[in-house]
Amino acid sequence: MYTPHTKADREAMLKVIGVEKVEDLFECIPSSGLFPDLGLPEGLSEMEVLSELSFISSVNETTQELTSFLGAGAYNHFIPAAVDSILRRSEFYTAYTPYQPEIAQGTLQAIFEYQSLIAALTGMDVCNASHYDGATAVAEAVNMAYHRFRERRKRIVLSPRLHPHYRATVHTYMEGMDLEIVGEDLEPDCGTEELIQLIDDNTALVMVQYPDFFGRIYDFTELGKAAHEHKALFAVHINPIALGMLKPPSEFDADIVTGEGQPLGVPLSFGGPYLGLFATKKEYVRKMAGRLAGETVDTRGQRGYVLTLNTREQHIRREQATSNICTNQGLIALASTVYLSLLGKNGLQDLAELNYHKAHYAAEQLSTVPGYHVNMEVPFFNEFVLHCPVPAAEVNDMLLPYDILGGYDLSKDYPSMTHELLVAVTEATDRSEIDYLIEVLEEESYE
Amino acid sequence: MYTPHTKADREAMLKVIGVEKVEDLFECIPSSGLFPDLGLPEGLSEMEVLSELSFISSVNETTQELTSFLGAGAYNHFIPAAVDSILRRSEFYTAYTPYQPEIAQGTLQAIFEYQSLIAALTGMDVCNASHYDGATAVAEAVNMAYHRFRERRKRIVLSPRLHPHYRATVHTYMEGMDLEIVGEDLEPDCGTEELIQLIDDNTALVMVQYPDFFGRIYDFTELGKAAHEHKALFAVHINPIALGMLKPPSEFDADIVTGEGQPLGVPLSFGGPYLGLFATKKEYVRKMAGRLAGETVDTRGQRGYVLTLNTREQHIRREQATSNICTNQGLIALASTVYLSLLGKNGLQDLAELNYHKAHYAAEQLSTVPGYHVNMEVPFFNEFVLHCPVPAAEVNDMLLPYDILGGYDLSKDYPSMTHELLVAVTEATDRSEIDYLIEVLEEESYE
Amino acid sequence: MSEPTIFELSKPQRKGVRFPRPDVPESALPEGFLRAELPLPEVSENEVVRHFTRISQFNHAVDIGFYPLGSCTMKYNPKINEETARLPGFSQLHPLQPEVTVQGALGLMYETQKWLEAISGLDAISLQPAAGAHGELTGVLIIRAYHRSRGDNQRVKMLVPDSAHGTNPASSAMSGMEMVELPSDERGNVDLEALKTECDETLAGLMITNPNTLGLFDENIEEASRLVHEAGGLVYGDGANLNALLGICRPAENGIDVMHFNLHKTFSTPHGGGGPGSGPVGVVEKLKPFLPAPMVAITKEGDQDTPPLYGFVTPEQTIGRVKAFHGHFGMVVRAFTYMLSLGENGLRDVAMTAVLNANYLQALVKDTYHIPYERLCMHEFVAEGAWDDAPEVRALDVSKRIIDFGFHPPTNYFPLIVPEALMIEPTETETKETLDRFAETLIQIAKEAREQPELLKEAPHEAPFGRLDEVKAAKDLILKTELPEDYGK
Amino acid sequence: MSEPTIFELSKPQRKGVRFPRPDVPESALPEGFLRAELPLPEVSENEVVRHFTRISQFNHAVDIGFYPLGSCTMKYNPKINEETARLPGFSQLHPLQPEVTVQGALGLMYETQKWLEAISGLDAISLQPAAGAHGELTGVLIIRAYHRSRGDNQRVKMLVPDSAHGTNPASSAMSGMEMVELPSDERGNVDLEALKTECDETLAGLMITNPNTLGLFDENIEEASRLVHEAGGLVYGDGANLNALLGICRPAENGIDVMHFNLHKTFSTPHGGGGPGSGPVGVVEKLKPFLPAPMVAITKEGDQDTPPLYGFVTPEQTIGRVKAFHGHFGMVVRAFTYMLSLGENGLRDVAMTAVLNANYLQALVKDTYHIPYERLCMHEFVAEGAWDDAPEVRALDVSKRIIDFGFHPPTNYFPLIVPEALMIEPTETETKETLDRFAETLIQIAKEAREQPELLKEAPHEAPFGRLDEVKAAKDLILKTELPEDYGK
Ligand SMILES: Cc1ncc(COP(=O)(O)O)c(C=O)c1O
Ligand SMILES: Cc1ncc(COP(=O)(O)O)c(C=O)c1O
Repeated sequence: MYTPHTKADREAMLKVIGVEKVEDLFECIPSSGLFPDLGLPEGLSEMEVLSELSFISSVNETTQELTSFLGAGAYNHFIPAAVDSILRRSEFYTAYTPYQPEIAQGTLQAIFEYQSLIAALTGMDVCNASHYDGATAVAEAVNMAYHRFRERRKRIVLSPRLHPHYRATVHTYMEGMDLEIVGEDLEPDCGTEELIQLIDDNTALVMVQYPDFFGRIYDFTELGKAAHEHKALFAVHINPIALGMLKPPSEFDADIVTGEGQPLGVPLSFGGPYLGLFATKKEYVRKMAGRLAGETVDTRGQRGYVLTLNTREQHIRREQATSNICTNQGLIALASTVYLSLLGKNGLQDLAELNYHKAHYAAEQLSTVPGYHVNMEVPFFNEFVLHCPVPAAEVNDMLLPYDILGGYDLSKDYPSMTHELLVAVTEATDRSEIDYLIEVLEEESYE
Repeated sequence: MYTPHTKADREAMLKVIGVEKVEDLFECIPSSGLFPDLGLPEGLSEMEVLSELSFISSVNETTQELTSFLGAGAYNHFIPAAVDSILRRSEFYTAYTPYQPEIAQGTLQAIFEYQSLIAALTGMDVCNASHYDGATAVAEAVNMAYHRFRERRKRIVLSPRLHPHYRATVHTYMEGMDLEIVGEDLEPDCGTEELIQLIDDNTALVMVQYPDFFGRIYDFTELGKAAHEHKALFAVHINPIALGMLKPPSEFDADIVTGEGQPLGVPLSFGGPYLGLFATKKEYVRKMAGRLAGETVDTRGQRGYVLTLNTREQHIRREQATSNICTNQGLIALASTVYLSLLGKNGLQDLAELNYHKAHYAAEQLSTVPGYHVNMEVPFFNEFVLHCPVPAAEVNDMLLPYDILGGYDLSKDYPSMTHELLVAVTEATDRSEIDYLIEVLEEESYE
Repeated sequence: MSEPTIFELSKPQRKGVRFPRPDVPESALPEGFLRAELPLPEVSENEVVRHFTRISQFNHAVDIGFYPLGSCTMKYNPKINEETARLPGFSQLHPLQPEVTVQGALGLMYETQKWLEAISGLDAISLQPAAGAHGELTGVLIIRAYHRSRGDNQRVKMLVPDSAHGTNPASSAMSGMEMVELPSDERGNVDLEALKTECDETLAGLMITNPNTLGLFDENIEEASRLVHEAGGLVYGDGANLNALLGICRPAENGIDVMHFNLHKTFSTPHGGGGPGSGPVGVVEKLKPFLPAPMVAITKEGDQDTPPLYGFVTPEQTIGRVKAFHGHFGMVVRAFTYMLSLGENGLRDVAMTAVLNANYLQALVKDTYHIPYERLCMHEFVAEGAWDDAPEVRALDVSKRIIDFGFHPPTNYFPLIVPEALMIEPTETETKETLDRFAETLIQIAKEAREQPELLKEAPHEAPFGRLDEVKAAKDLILKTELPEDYGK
Repeated sequence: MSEPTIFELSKPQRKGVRFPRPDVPESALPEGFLRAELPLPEVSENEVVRHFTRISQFNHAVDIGFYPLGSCTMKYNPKINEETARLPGFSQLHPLQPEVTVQGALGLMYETQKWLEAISGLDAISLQPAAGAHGELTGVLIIRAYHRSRGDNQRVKMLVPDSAHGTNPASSAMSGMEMVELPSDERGNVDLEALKTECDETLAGLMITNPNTLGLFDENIEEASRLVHEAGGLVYGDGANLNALLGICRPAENGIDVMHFNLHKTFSTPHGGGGPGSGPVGVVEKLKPFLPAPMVAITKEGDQDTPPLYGFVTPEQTIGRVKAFHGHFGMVVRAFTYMLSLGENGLRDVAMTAVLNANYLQALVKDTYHIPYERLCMHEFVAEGAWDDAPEVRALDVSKRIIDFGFHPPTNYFPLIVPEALMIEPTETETKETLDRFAETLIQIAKEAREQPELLKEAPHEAPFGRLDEVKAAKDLILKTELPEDYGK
């Protein structure tokens, strides 16, 4: 299909190689299974493929067609058109890792700017060129902390309100390391004091989410202090949009900041590809995994960028490397770079506040529906826990025929939270959608 | 919205200019109507604009959603994804006419290749860089012929099966020229002999369509000869897809070839922007309107291209210019260039034959429906006239609730053809869509 | 640097895009009508994409840098416009669909007409014309039809100032009018005395560009209109420079009877390397019946519960069709998107900033480049690119040297009334920093013109191509790739 | 050439994209939690777009020209894939939507699993891993879990050939395994004797790349697998080089138990300047229970009238999650589009042409560049970029000089077992003409290496940038734009 040779080409080439037919090139392969019948269909023309894929896609119901209050780690935000118009430049998307900096300054400068923007947003010193997603960034934070203490400290304190998928990923990643992972079994509603009590001198890392999985905003100053008192590292997982208004985690003296970058101009796309943000303090830069672009000059005196500190990486250090990451989320990091550049300081701040106001409006309105309740005591950002009069799954089932995705059923991860729905509201949620939800809930009252 | 100045910028700039406020720059304007209230709404954010436009667009029913047999000068063809991916390159779409060839070789080479491709397809010597659409290309052909004879020959012979919109456009364009336009009132079914009889020594141009407005294919050899016997010019308007299989009009000794380029990779877009193809013989190149790219070399010996023969154009000749065209259809010409490059010789031929076979299948099947009839005697390409048992408008009205666009009601342009529908079938029409149409017609039988 | 043509990349049997085999029985092909050869290139998709991607990089463009091409309003083309125009609900509509199936599209066209009316003060708009020149032809034909409808068949004289764009005289001529050129006065306005002498019973109208091509608001516009109207003529406004007037004043109030808009200038639709444009025409009440067909109107008023029904209508005394179907809809969607984004205040801000930018740039360079008509300018200004003490250097050389600094040169040699013209239109989307750098560049080049003129004569040095031999191109007249005899057999 | 950073383009109060004012009452912001400064740049949309457009042109890319970066399979990325992945029905799905609302997406994932099974001969596929290395970690964790499930806790030794990619040893180490390096034999195959000595009861498995990183089909693969299996170990296949084997042979039939696929290599999803990739993992029957969660399965069989119901399931003894949600769905859509386009024969044609191209290129240059393991190669080959009679020149210099001819250099210094390695993978989408030009270039450079070595040492000459100072970068460690104190206040 995409192979260009004519018959004459093929013959001329075989002659140069000195074999008779292309099949002869495979003679070193055990002949038993050679040229198997795969039982796959014939290829389709582009026109047929598009029509097939359009059909498949039309079977799905999208977040545009539905009224969606789903968040829980992936958010429906507006993406300015300029983002995709840059991503579609094939100089970016059909290049690979910038191994040859002389012909990859576009990619390298974009990475450098990405590092700069994420560092500025989080308040950290350095940021790597990305991890696969929020979950793997968190796992790499644990991995980094573990190696930081030369594998001697075995305790990892994780907040129960760190995204359940992230915690699960930590377990998978660290399975072979014999760690003691604690904190997850605390009451979902526990305070930071309870986490503080778990920190000891065997603790490598204390990690929380900000805003947390329930959307809540806590002050982690004391927690950071407590971790540092035990010389443990302190890590904070962030929602980058929230940092448009909230104090950066550097103010809690975080050693590592991770984040899910999807809200920064990346489509929901059924869960991926997303973007793992990872930043740390300068002192830990050599412990950090992932690629890094650094500023330098070329032979002509021009400012330019190269991948630097490669000696940390697997292709040099091999089994001594802390992480195996190679291909990362380059293009998605570029999306977030363009997105942050377009919004800029004021845009991101306005956006964060808009999310905040909409979520609070929704929470207040929901609290007025008989049987429903939102705890407004603890500050929250664009997501909150809705206590329902019946099991959350029932509410969701009831809402679906109205084309409403009510939220995330928390009992899936927190067995005690049977009646709790995690509701997300962003700038993409119209007031009328919120009002529609309220209307339906009132109509379908359980009282 | 898209203006970048900060307050400080603005103040510094005003100072340099030496006025106090921006309003002062407009003091030369009669103060009566200055800074009027336009009664227009406030601007919207990108997010709101997108949602508004998405809503408006969703009110329409598209040719994808409907089963469409509409053609009549605009055709629903498949467009390979690579076409738009090139058009989206802002080096192309945010540039203008290549006035400075040193920094416009991308555009210039593309025009040169466009000229080459259209010349190759039509068999003509030269092709200009485009007219607005098929209709204006036809009007410019008439205009060129008229000027070719120094405005002395006043008769223009137009086939009644030249697209009605094109003939109407000729009338509008030439309104001030006192021409005698004949042929249109012949029977819609007339033969070329009847056109031949209209040609005299006062005739500047004889013009036909190929395939004609009814989709039919005629041999115009005799007609071309007849025109030339009277020293008149002979022009043929073509459908470029049909030329994937049909003899090029050069074989009829056409002096001018025009065409509607929309089928070459241009979306239907409710009628525009489309693409006016215009080619002629080398001897008439100086009479032809529109831009032309010509090959040359630069000071470094590199092959390159420039706009050439500018002295024909309005910016040099002003009121002596034959045409006033300035902005043309650059990007659409690029679309057709990429499209033809992608399909190439075999692709275009396969496509033409595919259209042919599908249309013939549809015609044959339709002929089996009681009361309906298609004349299969005269060869046709991808469009044909369906004789219906009741007025065509009634058939269309009956089909619409089935989400079928039956075709173009010919009585709109040919009052005698009350029961005739012009039906187009392209590669984008699935066999199942044809069968569905037949099924509905059989069910809703008028017999 | 140079790249083979697509024909040179070809090799017999190579394939790009393919189509499915017929899903219907095959019919006999029409013997005697089939072509023997089809001399098109045969290239793989990969090579086609590379080819066009590579040559694209030879271009300067708005998205690459500053593009102060006077009279062309090379403003930023917002990316959201490109998205809305590609929504399937717009791009996949056949122009002949029943009106009930395209109410969204018709409504959008109707609204665009209303916005343009509000902006111009005119009473009705046709979206049909495909570009500025097409709008001019349409407008002049309307003027002609108006006079004829009143039996004023002798009104065939169209006055066109000497500063006008070439399309103005060409459009008059094309419509069968007689063109008479009017001089400009010493302030760059239309010369009222000369105008008066032409105001007789053969006067069809005046074509005027305001702001004019010197970038100046014609201070005589109202008086000129009055004179023309008094003499029974009509005033045509070339709206190419409307960017200066959005929300500042309404051309109809200055006496304009017919005007075209350039959606590809004022309303941010992209220039596409030469087009497509879109050139809607607006008219005052009395000219409405003559507008080209079809137009969009409300064919059934709506009420609280039902939206209005939109449809196409034909004005009673229409000049007819000026093209097939109904205008460059795709461009109208982009312009409408832009207008909605800006709103009333945004539109006014466009004009104010465009004028601010032009005056700022003029102020920075006016001591170095002679400005023949020095006044506060509107959205652009015209400078002379030549100096007595640099006799070898011409405006073209200045332009070519500008290329070396990463900018697109200004428009050269237009308007014709300014010798060695450099027509500079910065537009409102440029930053002060860009304007400062451009001014510095111009000042440096003026210095080089005296001290190192060869730097200018041999420029550009930094572009992918050096100066191209235009004489050779016109002499050799190679207008297509010449193919070998057996190509495509 | 160089371009300011986005921070340097900033000016306080400038705005790019804006958001609407709240359409709800505003709530009090959480005092004490608000940040004092937000040091982000402030740039207009026009300037942002220009900035990224301009820097993009500094890049070489597949769409610009030949990119024979060994081990990376830089094939053409079909444009249709980019369209299908952007269909709203795919791009606008939340990962946690109820399964009934995403049956199309789940069905597509299921079908992709089936295609990959058919291609590899493996029995089950997880689409979760995000890239090749991620797939490796997943696979090694599966091997570990398998042994532990059988009480074989002592099986912690993972054998990795010395020719392996760095991710292989790193992945073993990350999973807590002990890595033992295996030498290669004189034909570039895994050394069977060395392997035998490691086959004891601590053996967890062997990680093997086939074709290996020399571009050679490992002739010992079946014997090696047999030995490992006999010793109770499992064989992990690094599928990075699967492009050579599509429809040629099935890795499972050579004894592979676990393997990852690189959708961003073999299945044409774009490399994105470094990612995202997608690294599905396939396993034989007995390893199915250990696959990461969740996987897509048919949860209710369909019949003639109703399609099957797809849903997520958790394998019983799953190693758990390896990331959030369920894989790089956007990449899966692209790969599925590609597979549908090619079909069975098209896939086979890919492998045959990739191998033909590599052998052709190898044949053209092998007299000029030493090929340490000279055999018929598969999809790539490794040459040495150094000569005894050109002592100053290193492979890096050859690579930099290649840039001057408009090509991307091969992979340098990998595999480690070849000194001064140039690893060349042309891929199947390149024309003979391109391969010929590249071979000529390599031959010319070999000549220059002797005659004008400084041409190589100082290369590139024609790129937008000269060689960059890597030592300085590592020393200064400037990893972000340093901002003035008051930035963003
Ligand atoms: C002043 C003026 N009038 C008319 C035109 C013609 O407009 P168009 O090129 O859209 O036909 C132009 C084009 O540049 C112009 O500058
Ligand atoms: C042989 C081989 N194995 C593994 C990998 C790692 O794959 P990824 O970069 O997708 O993580 C690579 C990457 O280039 C490779 O070449």
